[in-house]
Amino acid sequence: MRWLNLFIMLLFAVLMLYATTGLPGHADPQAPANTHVSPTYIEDTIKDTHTPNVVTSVLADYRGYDTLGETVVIFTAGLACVLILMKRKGNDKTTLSKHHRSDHM
Amino acid sequence: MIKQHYQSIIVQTICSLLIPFIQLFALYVIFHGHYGPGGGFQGGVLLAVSIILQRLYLGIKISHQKFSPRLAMAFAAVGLLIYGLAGIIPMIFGGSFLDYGNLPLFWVHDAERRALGILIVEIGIGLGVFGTLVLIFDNLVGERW
Amino acid sequence: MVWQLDFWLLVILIVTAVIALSLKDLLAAVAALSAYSFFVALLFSQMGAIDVAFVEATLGAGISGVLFIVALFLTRRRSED
Amino acid sequence: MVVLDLFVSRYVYFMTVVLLAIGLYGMLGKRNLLKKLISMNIFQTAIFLFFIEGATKRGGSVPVVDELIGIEAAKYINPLPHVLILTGIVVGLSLTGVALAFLLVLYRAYKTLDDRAIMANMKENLE
Repeated sequence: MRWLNLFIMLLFAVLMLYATTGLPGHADPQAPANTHVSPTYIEDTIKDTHTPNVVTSVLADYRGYDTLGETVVIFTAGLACVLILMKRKGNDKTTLSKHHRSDHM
Repeated sequence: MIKQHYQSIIVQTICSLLIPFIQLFALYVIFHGHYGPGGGFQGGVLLAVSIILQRLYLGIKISHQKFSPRLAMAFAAVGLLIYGLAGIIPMIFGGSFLDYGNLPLFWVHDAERRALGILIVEIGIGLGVFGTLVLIFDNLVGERW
Repeated sequence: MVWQLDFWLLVILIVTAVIALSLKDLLAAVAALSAYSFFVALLFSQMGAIDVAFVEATLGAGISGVLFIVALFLTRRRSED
Repeated sequence: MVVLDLFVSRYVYFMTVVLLAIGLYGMLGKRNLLKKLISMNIFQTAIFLFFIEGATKRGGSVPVVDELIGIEAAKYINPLPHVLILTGIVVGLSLTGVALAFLLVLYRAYKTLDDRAIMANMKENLE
């Protein structure tokens, strides 16, 4: 079993090393990822949004729909944590009882 | 696990002095996200760090009286609601979804209106992340609330 | 963009990852994981991604370690492998 | 000489592949569930490193537009992978929280974190 794991790891590493030879080099300005849409973002951010930090303007304005889905995902993760761990002490008095309420800051 | 006070006067004093500064820095990070590194995610995480530090040095029982986990859940939901409203209100005023140029702030310039929309959205993200992280910590500790 | 700094930070990353996986004491493994996250944040800021470095330094090296240690105190500290 | 040239232009990718392999080995080979979670974090961080490495530019500055540098796109680093990774890190932490919650539930049910012991216990309960 241990040798099988090592073999899978080595196979994965060799495949990935072979794949890296087709990638663009270190810090190449003409790489396809650097020439597609990001020059538009950098050059238009002052004119469109008055926001010098390009990461913030892309995060909240140009790609705000993406971030909305992201916020929904982390809120769902918090709710899932509540629903998983509230279940174990539900037999005696219920955890959402009213007389235990103490939420004044 | 963490039920009583941490029995050291030095740790208590330093932590209670440190928490307001962490919260102030978190607010600075949220509101200064337009001009430097920062934004909603980082500021929300720093707010959550301040509450978790309070939970650690003050004990869970007393800290739950100061900041209840139910309040944290309300913060997370309100943050998500702020984000959703910042998306829906421009639709009412004739734009598309999440188009901050159509927010009803008629006295400012168009691009400045977009900057304000970004600020509103960052506040929503910060509250959401803050509430969610405090909620995960409270449920992992497993104290009844 | 000093490439020597890049290279040695990556070497430290690999060493820290191997340490975090090979320790039998899980609390020490979590501490090694926090150190790993901090070096990743250093590498991000060295590559120019300051926002990502900020969020990695607060989340990965801060809250992630706290959550792991809370789960560790409620379960068992020793590991067999 | 060709090999040295390849190494100099792609060493970050090579190291990232080594980190990915370490994380994959931990996820498959380690038997403790918390160790599996730690190696999942290592795997995830290696993917983030790959993305950030793809965003760098020679002679590029930090992506905050400054008056002294100008607004040419060639003088700033590509900001788009930063945004994707920024959201990815936060999702990764919430994923870790949910995984730790499942782990606590498993420990309360079986009193161990070893995956083979859990599997054997499950088989006994089935029969």
